[in-house]
Amino acid sequence: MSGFRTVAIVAALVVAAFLLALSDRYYMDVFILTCFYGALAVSWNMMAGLTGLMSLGHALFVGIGAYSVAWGASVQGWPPLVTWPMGVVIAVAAAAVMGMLCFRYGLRGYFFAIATLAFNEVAFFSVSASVALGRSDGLILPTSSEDSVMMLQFFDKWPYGLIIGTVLIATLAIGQYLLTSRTGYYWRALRDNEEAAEALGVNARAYKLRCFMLSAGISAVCGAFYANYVAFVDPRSVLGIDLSIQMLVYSIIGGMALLWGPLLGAVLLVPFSVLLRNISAMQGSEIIAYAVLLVVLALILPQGIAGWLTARWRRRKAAPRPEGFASVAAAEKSA
Amino acid sequence: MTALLELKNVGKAFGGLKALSDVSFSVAPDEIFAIIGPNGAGKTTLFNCIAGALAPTQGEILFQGRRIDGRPPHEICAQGLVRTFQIVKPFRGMTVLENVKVAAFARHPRPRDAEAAAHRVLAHLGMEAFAETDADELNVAQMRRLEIARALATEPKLLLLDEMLAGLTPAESAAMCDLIRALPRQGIAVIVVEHSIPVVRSLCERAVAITFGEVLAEGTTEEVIDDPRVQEAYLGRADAKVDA
Amino acid sequence: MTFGIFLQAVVSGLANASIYALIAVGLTLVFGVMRIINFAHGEFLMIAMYGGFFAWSLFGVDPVMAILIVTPLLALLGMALYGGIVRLALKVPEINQMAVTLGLSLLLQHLALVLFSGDNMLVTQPRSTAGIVLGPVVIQVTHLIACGASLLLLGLIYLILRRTDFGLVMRAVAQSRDGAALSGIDIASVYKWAMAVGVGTLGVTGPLLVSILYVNPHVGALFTLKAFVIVIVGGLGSFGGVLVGALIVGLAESIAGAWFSASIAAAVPFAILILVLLLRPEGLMNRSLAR
Amino acid sequence: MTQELNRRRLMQIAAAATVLPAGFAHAADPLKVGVLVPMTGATAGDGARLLKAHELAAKQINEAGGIAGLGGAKIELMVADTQSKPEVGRSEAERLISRAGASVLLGAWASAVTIPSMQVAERYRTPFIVTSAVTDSITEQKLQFVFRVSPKGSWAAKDVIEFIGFLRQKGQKIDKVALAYEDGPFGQTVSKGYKAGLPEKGIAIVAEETFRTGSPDLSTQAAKLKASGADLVLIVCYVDDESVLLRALAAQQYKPMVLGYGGGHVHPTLLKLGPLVEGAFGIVEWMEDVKKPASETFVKTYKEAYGEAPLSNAAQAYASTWAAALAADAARSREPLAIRDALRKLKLSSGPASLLPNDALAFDENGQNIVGNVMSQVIDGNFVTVWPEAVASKPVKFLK
Repeated sequence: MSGFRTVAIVAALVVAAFLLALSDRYYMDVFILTCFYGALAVSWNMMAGLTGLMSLGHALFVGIGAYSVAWGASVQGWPPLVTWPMGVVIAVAAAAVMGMLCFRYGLRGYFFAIATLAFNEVAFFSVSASVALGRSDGLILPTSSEDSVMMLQFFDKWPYGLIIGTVLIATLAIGQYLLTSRTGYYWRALRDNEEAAEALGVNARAYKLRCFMLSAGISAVCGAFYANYVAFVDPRSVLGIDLSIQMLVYSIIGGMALLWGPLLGAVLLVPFSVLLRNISAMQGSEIIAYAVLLVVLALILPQGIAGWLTARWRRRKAAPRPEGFASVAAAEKSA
Repeated sequence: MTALLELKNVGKAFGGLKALSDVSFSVAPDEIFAIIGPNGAGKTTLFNCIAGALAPTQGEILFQGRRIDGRPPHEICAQGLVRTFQIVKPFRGMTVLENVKVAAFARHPRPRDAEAAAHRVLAHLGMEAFAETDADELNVAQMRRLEIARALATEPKLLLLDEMLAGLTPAESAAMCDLIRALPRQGIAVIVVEHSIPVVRSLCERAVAITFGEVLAEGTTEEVIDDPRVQEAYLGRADAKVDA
Repeated sequence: MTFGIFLQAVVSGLANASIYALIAVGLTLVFGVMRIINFAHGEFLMIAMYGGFFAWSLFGVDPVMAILIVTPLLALLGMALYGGIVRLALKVPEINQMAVTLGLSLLLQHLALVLFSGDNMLVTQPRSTAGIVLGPVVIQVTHLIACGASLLLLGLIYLILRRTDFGLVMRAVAQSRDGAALSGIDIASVYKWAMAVGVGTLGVTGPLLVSILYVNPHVGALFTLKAFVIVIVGGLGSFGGVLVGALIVGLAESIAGAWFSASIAAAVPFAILILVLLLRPEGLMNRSLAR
Repeated sequence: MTQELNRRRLMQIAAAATVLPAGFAHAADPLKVGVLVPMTGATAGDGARLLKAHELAAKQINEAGGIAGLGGAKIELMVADTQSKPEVGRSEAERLISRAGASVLLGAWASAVTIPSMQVAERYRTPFIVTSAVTDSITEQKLQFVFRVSPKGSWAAKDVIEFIGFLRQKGQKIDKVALAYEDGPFGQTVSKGYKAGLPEKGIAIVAEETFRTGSPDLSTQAAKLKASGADLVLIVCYVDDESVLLRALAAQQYKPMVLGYGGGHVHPTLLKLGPLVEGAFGIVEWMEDVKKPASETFVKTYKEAYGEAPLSNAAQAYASTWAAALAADAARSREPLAIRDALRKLKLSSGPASLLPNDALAFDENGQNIVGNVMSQVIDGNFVTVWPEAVASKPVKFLK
């Protein structure tokens, strides 16, 4: 079960980073953003990298989570204890409906990507027109000067770091558990060859749906966290296509075949963009550097940094390659 | 004798185009059965109808007395009918063991059980040495063998093999034939779609010949192959192809 | 809403549709031939619009005439895009292809930001405010020119695809890459030319659009998604589909905009896309879904 | 957890220890002012202009010998790019305060970025001077550390009503008013104020048309506006879409009075439309020809420094920078809390910070500067201030 060992190592690193970040509020902020994007990218990649379903509309689920919390807090005065589960339930239900529609007609590849994008855009424009959800202005969560555990309001940053760090580790743990179970094998089989998987007893629609719903649920948790942390949501920041693209970018650069690949992407890129923002005064230089990196890596390193690292590691300790088929056949004959 | 698989007047039309019509035959629980016919006769369509990849537009398909026509492939697999693909379709992002494990999950939901079952199948097929190899790195013959390993791991009662010998060397073919021949003894009936008459003769007890989507002859392998209509349809066209 | 307004919405929808068709035709051509969706399509439109703008502001060239200069430049850019990036992108998985063109789109937007600043640039000519009155309906002259150009260009591409050897080769590759390669067609060169034509069409669109709208570094992105919607509604890779898709999206958006708020109208094309994907995933004008 | 508590106590002690020496900081230690502006994204051009004004103010302060109350300390601007994203703005506000040690923050252009950023400042008990965001709720949250130089978006309605009264007095017929706005954050906020305010004063809104940015054709909207027979069309959008709308109105041969909103309207690009915009009104927070001495000096120095005319948001950025420096001067401290208290007492009726069109730059108990707007008009191809008459540089020109 080397997968669990890897997750344990990653979790230990997350905890270590958290402890280090305790010394400085700004580091904690970077830690929090990294975990936020990391968890999102890992959940996105459960679909894209592990099950072969490329979604360009994942911001929809982040938005559902964020708006549930923001609307609940600012309009109804509901605490996160109510609104977090509410957001997750709505997001999972939305994913179920979208999935049933899309998978029924076997949409895949670009078609599935564009279909999810279309759902996202419909939601974006609907929220922009909805008075109850603050239209394009967004919703401000009420803040008070007192800390409140009930409303997830803290002056210190570490509680937020604790929450999102836990979300991230839980996401990885759930992911790893599923990967070693039947579900995970079925997902990867569907990614590699749907027709063959179905012939071997995989209920493609059910398993794709399950993946979609899980991924949407995790994204909604992240969205709910975002609303409590930033205390402000508007359509552009939580329903915009930029967010979905970010998940894709972290996954591509980190490596999509591995559960923790997208997290590596986020760990490298989130602080990288923070750093670039700090050292460079040129307009847009951060995004230019980022875009060049994306193009180059997507072209020359299709398996991502994590994939490249593990391939190297495997090659180093690779067992001698087994002999050809003829010798096996011969062995069988003699047996 | 109760038939394991029974086809009653199966037909399949794509739009106005009839690919199959009125196909009927049955397969017994312990035999190796062949579907033969020239290229484009509708063998693969028939195959896809049985395995659930396509839904027939007419007739019934019964497996162990239950209707399976129009059911999705995964349900058919769960009932004990599994297929392989002519163009191999390994899960390229997985190792050989993982490939087989996917199939073993059909009978063993717990990962540990599935893994043990997968190892048993690999050992049985003499592929244990490849367990940790990436499926992507196998050669054609090995991939064919992996197809069979995966199919067997679903613990089927009936195995559908689509052109398993295409592209293999004579030695590899012989090994594959031995493997297939041993299956009925393990309680697995086999249907092969095969092009090579000598192979069919040596492997199969009974056969059905189809051409233009219709049954031309059904019976023992010898009867079917020696049937003059089959000879004409099959060899005549084959000759024409050689000439072209 | 009076009937006159409705007619105006229809005319306005047609005007928009002709512009959308001009943008989408290149996208669908590239997809049809090489099965790649170019997320940076809008950025090439933006470049063409800057081309049209600078031809007018620096050299006083009328945008309609600027087409003659900008189109070959864009075609060259298309070839460079193929040689530099797309050629390599064809060897990586679909999702990486998406990442490559998305990255390119970001890159071009922000390079433009550095070069031209974020300000809007306008082409102002006497005809930019002129309108032709037809009963209850007014058509702006610049839109009429774009409509005409759109029909001409689409007709020209249709003829090229149907009547020339070049078009035949292109269609052969679109149908079967391997088959075409077996019959001795140089696939790489077909791809290069498809990209040149696909991006080159924007050389016609850009100067016309800049005289209607304005140009800034982010203007292209406004159209990329709409162009996707159009090509998928019409059927990816289908030439007639572009016309149908553009008409549906242009009209629906415009008529919805006359009734409801603009945000609702903006959601309409995407709602249509969802419907089409669910009811007829191969698109309205395609017979076979290219999987 | 106990370890954690110990840590925190330790940090508190450490923090307390650093407070004392700060009071005796060397005169050469600058006053650190964090500036949040968008330098990438769709509003990058605006961010660049804001920054020029901030830098001009800082240069003037420093060249005049720094901040006297701090022993001649210089002002140091620490600039952060918000990328027009709320979470980036928030994170950069965090960095400027906790890492870079900013005593006061200025920014952050768009409301969507300003809101989360100012909430960070509030929690850090560091003053945040909002330069140009217009969403009403910014100064309605009862926050203790947020100040705003710009007026509330909804106040535009009040000024428009007064201006309509003024025009009617001058014999203009304005019975019907129509509204056309971009259906995004900016248009929605301001139009909300119009829709609430105008009918209250008996001015009927006869049509309401919306569009999204980047629409190539607005003929339908133009036709509906024409059909409404409005005498005055209130437009709320950025200059790009306004040009498309004005062309569509012209093509319909419909020539109502138009009144555009804010920096999106009073923008040099609009003048490129030539005769089309002649006579068009605009409501804006500030104009370069506003008749105030501070304003005239600012325009002159800005043009000398950058070779272009400043826009209204530049004036606000300039005023906010001066306000921060003067508050620190009055407080004789770099301490955020002391600066906050000084900002509350600030009343600047002269000097560079008084360039905005009100009697004095001062913040009420909600931190809001009580400031109105001015009306501009395009006369002979230039924006000129025509109202209120006290600061107008030219009288209103009537076309009919």
